[in-house]
Amino acid sequence: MSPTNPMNRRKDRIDDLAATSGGTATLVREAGTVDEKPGVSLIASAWKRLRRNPVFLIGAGITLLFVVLALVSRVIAPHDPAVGYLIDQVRPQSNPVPGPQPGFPLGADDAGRDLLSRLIVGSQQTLIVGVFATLFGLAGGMVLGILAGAFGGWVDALVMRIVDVLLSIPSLLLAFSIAALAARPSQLTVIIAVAAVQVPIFARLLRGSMLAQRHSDHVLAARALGVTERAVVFRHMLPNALGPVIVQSTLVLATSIIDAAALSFLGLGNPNDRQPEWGQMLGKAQTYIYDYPHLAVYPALCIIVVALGFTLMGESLREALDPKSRR
Amino acid sequence: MARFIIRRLLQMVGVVFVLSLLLFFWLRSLPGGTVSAILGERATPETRAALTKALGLDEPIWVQYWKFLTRALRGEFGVSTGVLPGTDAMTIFLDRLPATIELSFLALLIAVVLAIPLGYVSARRANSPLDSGLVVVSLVGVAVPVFFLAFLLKYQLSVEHNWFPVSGRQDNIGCTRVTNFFVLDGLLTREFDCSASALKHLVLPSVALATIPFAVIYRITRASVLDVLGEDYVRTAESKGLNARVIRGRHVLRNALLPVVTTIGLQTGGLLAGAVLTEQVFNFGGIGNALAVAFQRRDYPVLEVLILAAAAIYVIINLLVDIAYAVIDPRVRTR
Amino acid sequence: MTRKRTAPLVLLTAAALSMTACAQSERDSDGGTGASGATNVKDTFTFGAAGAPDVFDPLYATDGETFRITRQIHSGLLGIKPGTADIQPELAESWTPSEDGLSWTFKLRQGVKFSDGEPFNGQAVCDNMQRMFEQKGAGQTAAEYWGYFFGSFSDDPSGSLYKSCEAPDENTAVIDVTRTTSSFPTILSLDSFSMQSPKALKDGDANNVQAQGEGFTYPAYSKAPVGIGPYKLSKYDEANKTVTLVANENYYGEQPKTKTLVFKIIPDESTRRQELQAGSIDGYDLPNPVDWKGLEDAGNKVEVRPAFNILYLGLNPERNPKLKDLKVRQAIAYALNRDQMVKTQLPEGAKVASQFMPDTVSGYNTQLQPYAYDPEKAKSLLAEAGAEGLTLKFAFPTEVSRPYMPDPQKIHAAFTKDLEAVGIKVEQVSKPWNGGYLDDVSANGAYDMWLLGWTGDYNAADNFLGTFFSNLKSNDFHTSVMPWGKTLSEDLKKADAIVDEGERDAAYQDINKRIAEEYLPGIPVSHSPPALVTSDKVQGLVASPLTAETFDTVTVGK
Amino acid sequence: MTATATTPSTNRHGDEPLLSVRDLRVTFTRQGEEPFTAVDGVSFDVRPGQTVGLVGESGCGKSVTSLAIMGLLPRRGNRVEGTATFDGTDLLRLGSSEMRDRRGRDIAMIFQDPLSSLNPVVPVGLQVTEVLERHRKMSRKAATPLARDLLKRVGIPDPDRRLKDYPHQMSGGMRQRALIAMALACAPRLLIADEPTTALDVTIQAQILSLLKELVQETGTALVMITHDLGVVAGLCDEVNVLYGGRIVERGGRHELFGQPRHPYTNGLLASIPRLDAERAPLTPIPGSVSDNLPWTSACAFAPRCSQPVDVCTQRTPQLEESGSRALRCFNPVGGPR
Repeated sequence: MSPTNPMNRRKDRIDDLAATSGGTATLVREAGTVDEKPGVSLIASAWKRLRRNPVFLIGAGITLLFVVLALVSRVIAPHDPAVGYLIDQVRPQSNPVPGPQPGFPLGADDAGRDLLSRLIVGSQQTLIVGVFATLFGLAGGMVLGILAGAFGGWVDALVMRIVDVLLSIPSLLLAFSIAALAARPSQLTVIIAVAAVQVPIFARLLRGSMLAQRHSDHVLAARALGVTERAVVFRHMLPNALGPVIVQSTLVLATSIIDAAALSFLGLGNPNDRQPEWGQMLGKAQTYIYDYPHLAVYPALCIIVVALGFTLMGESLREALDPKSRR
Repeated sequence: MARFIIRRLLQMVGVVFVLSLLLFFWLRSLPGGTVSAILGERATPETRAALTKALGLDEPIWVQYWKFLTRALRGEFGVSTGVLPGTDAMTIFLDRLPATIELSFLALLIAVVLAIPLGYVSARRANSPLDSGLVVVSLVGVAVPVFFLAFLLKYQLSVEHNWFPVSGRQDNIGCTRVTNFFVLDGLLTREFDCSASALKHLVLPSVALATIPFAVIYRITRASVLDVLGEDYVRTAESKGLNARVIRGRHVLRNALLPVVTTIGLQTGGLLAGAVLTEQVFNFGGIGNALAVAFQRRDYPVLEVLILAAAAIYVIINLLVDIAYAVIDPRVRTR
Repeated sequence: MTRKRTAPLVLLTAAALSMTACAQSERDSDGGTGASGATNVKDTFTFGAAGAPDVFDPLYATDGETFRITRQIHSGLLGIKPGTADIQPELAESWTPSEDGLSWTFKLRQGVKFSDGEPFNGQAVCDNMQRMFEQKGAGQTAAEYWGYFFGSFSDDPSGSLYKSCEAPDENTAVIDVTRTTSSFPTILSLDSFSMQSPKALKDGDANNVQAQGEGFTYPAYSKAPVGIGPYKLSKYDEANKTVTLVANENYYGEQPKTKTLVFKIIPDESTRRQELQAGSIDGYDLPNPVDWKGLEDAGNKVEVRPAFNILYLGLNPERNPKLKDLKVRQAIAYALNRDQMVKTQLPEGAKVASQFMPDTVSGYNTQLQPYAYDPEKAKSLLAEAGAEGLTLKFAFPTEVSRPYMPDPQKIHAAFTKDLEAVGIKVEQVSKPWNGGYLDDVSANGAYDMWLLGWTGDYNAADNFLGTFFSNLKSNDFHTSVMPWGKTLSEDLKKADAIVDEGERDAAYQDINKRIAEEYLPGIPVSHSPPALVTSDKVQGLVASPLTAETFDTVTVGK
Repeated sequence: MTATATTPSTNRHGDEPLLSVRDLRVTFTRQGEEPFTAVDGVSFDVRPGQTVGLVGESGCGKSVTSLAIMGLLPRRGNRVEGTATFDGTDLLRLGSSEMRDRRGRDIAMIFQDPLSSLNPVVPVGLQVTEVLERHRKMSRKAATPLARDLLKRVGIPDPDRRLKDYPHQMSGGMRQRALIAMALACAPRLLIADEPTTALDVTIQAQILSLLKELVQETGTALVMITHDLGVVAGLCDEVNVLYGGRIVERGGRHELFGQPRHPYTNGLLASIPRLDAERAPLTPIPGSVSDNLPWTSACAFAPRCSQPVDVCTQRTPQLEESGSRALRCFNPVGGPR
């Protein structure tokens, strides 16, 4: 089906109208029955909707800006974020945080390092924390989820008990515990702590959608045709189960960044601040929050905007991909 | 039903047991810990050895675990070494629990009371400016780090304007303690100023703590109401010409609130984690505060008890949610 | 920006506000429990404490927050002169040694009663000394200060400084010691060795400390202490995290100016400041240097105490043999821009250290100058020693802030930069303070170089130098692998045993010189003055260099 | 079959239409989008006691027509034009509360999927009594025996027990019976049934249809039957309207229409039904789908799928031409022009 065909456009419009006018179930059903290839048209129409959805566009715009900033941050940052250029101005009592001045538009932090550069370069570590926490969480969840979802039976039961144990601790509390009990705190322990929270969530999600796939017609058909179990899992079940996982990942990116900040706030973050990271900057600004709130407000705003960007993107993706929410 | 509850409780015991095992061995494998937390700079090899021996930390780890387990079965979970040295960790947990319950309850109350009506209105007026505005607020609410929000609230309303107390649970006005639920105690002992003071101390922390549950419950309510509004049975109800009130209550809300109940349950469990941050900002003497101190001082017994208790509470809350779900959803109840 | 951002939140809380608005009036009344005689002063002094007290029996106390409270309800034979680190008579009016310096006769103040009305006399002194000496089992570990300062307990008298005690009459106590040391009787001024009511100790089963699991359980007495002090414990409200003390009517001295003393436990630094600003506490200890100016601008009084501490860089020549070379150690000293670190990170009044003790301690060598900042010299020394490309595993603690070290990470970062500037490679390591840092420094010797410090307990050189270097077998600096390690240890012990003060001071001055110039087992960094802040309404508080204030002279204006 | 005189309260004459739909047009609008007309000038009459069928494929606008008459279209995002006069009042101009008063009392509706159309968390009994409470102003207690009678009347066994049942505890056929009971609770004069049997098993379908037929005859209720199933129409309807692409393309009495279909679409629909009595006639499905439609404004929407198109079909809009009881919208009807 080609998007240039005017008749196809019309059909899509029916879909859309049914979806967006808050129409009734009948409208959806009438429109839905003309879909010949539901899978393709779901993704295609999702993309069509997304393209026009301002919420998605804003979210994606913020995300894109953030990623680009993280990639080029080293180049565009006016100064080295690790060098205390203004250290000699720092006096703990009279001038703990040098203010804005030529070349340093936002001033410096308490070690005389350029605040603007730290904010810019901070995007990099922030992205790293977010992405790796999500990836680790996803990887862990995937191993468990695939084991459970693909094989079912006692494997499923065993894996889900493990997941239950993990899930039995309130999410952030698990992260706190892991970070607090890490032998040597570092960026990695922060990432692991934040990722651990996501493992059971991803595991559940994958298992759920894999189980749904297990009983779906195309998987049964593949089995009936004698496709090997491995191929069934990886070629037929996994790809189709990934939709919700992608959505969840986008949302997790946002929470990872916020959770990392919470760890720093409790003093459980990465103690080494040569490489700036927004959550760490916010956590460490506690000391100055009374007299020099800008030290906290800037990274906080960055975190809020980026988290909002990921959330907006994730939520609109979820809406677009979830056939149920299409009305 | 009874069998279901018993099975779930047994499962909980299993989960807590496995968790205790994991925690115990993990904690013992860590460097530092109790001995260095107690001795500090003054530690000498002799005092260190003496303390290690006195605390039985030189015994094989499985012996230590066996001792821990037998003590735990007697209700002795070990003595705090950092939060409140010398006090049984379980006692600390029980003493602090009321504070966190008070805080969480109020936070949840605020969240639910605001989120459900707003979520409903939002869904009824989907895509209106009001709806869009509320959705944005809820998304921002999730994006703002809780502790930062808590700090802003404190800074603006307590420090700048002095409308609310900065921290703590109550002014030091000589209140009688009965249950350690300060608001309740004031009512029980007729020291109403105590209740008022406790309430005033609760406002900001609970508002801060309420933001995330509010945002989540609001969004689930909105989505759920939207879903239900599109359901055939609502159209059926409309086709019967029923009153708007009956349709809203009996046909829309009664169905739409089913997923909301689950969400509220999940959020209740999650409040404990938020409470760590909120209680820390407001120096609110609850479990979260104790946990933060225990983290910092490596108070392992307290950590163990608090984490295990948190897990148990979480599981129990989930069980209650399942039961509640069964009670309100006839499809589950009458299966 | 902040203001704008919170606008909707203000709205959000409006509903909650109206809910409690009716209670507004009560909150503003002053928090006291009874009417005060004077009209223009409050009858309550509320102090923001950074942590909860562990016990109220000072023998088992170890941390500053606990001692701050026990100090108000207990006193020892010797006291500290307000505003100094020097001893003065307290429960003992005078003390005289026998000729060999092994027997000390204490003349006791007369007419003194414990807060339960029991009389204080010679027998009470000996009961107390014996009680401390005869600690058993877990009690020995819990009585950390006794173990540290007196060596050992009755079950192992060979290691003990304390020998015996007699009370020839009501007003006299004779304490025998096993050796002469500059520390005795000065250590009797320590809060841990305060005098407590023998009857109450017995009734409260005070020695019944048990190890349980990882911690100790304390007897009932530890929550109901009976001592001699201007105040006595009224209530420890664990749920609301407040400790309330009230005037002790049996106190021999002047009654405290303010009848009620409340300690509000607020672990978070910025919250303490906000509470002070909001008027709900009247003062707190150890304000962050960053806040000093803001606090003063807001009309509070920041009392800066003389520095009685030392921050140093420890070196471990055993782990990294290159550090055995004095030239390498000196190169490190020259490489560090300690002046800049002190100026940019420590409060005003902080000084670069030339030796391992502050200048208030007798035995301080005024002739010594700190190693200057001279990266060129550092480089050439490294070259001479053939140690170019030296790599050091340099550690700092996290999750901690000490008076001598407000932000270890920042200090570490500054020094790392300095070291890298002269070509020393730095392997950065950190561990949580309670999460293994101290073990790694002391027991494991896991680092080449590390940040640590010490706050003095009382005015004696031995309390600093002895702590660091006396124990040859095991000290953090691993001096045993150095040729001079044994000499240093022995000289320190000899100096400590000198009875004559002048001679003793001279000996310590000499040792300080040798440590700085010939040994350099570590790099002394700085002395940092701790501060105390009170609202402008607080009068009569005398700051102590030992951070050991008593609050009985305080008045709080309305 | 014309109105049989068993109508209890309304003694109207058969010639006076009970519902008269004129030029009904429903347009869905959405910001920044071309409006889409789902129902495009539909007119038909329903006389008391008459059964009228609206037939067509999915997406032809038959359901939207019924929802528009019932006032059940979403409040925003659509425009409804034309008139639907019921008992002298234009339903499309009624305020929402006035419409609410009529729905369930004068006009009732039955939907396609009985499971999703019943509230899962409310007992079936209450879902019946609530109609009576609303329109008859009865107490629930008073309404309960009536509800039981209703359930019994629609053929639900053991109605006392079933009153307390939840929808998921019932079978599909029983659920549809319950829905019918709700619709007939207040003895409405018009009943709109939107594909009432589509979701049911074939055996149940027949039962439900005969029940409907029986009830309609018994009470004299007029019925608008919306379906894609010509079999249903054949067994039930007095008059049939065939819709395509939002417009009526052919209308006629049941016998005329089935006996002599004129529109190629109608013809195609009939040809695609397997027939036992004409074994040798091949099954001929209509090629293509609704998505191949052309716009009515400049062509015949059905032209691309038509079995006998002529040039003019893609150039001009065919008009609905009435002749007697029949109407037809086609340039080249089956059997040649008349």
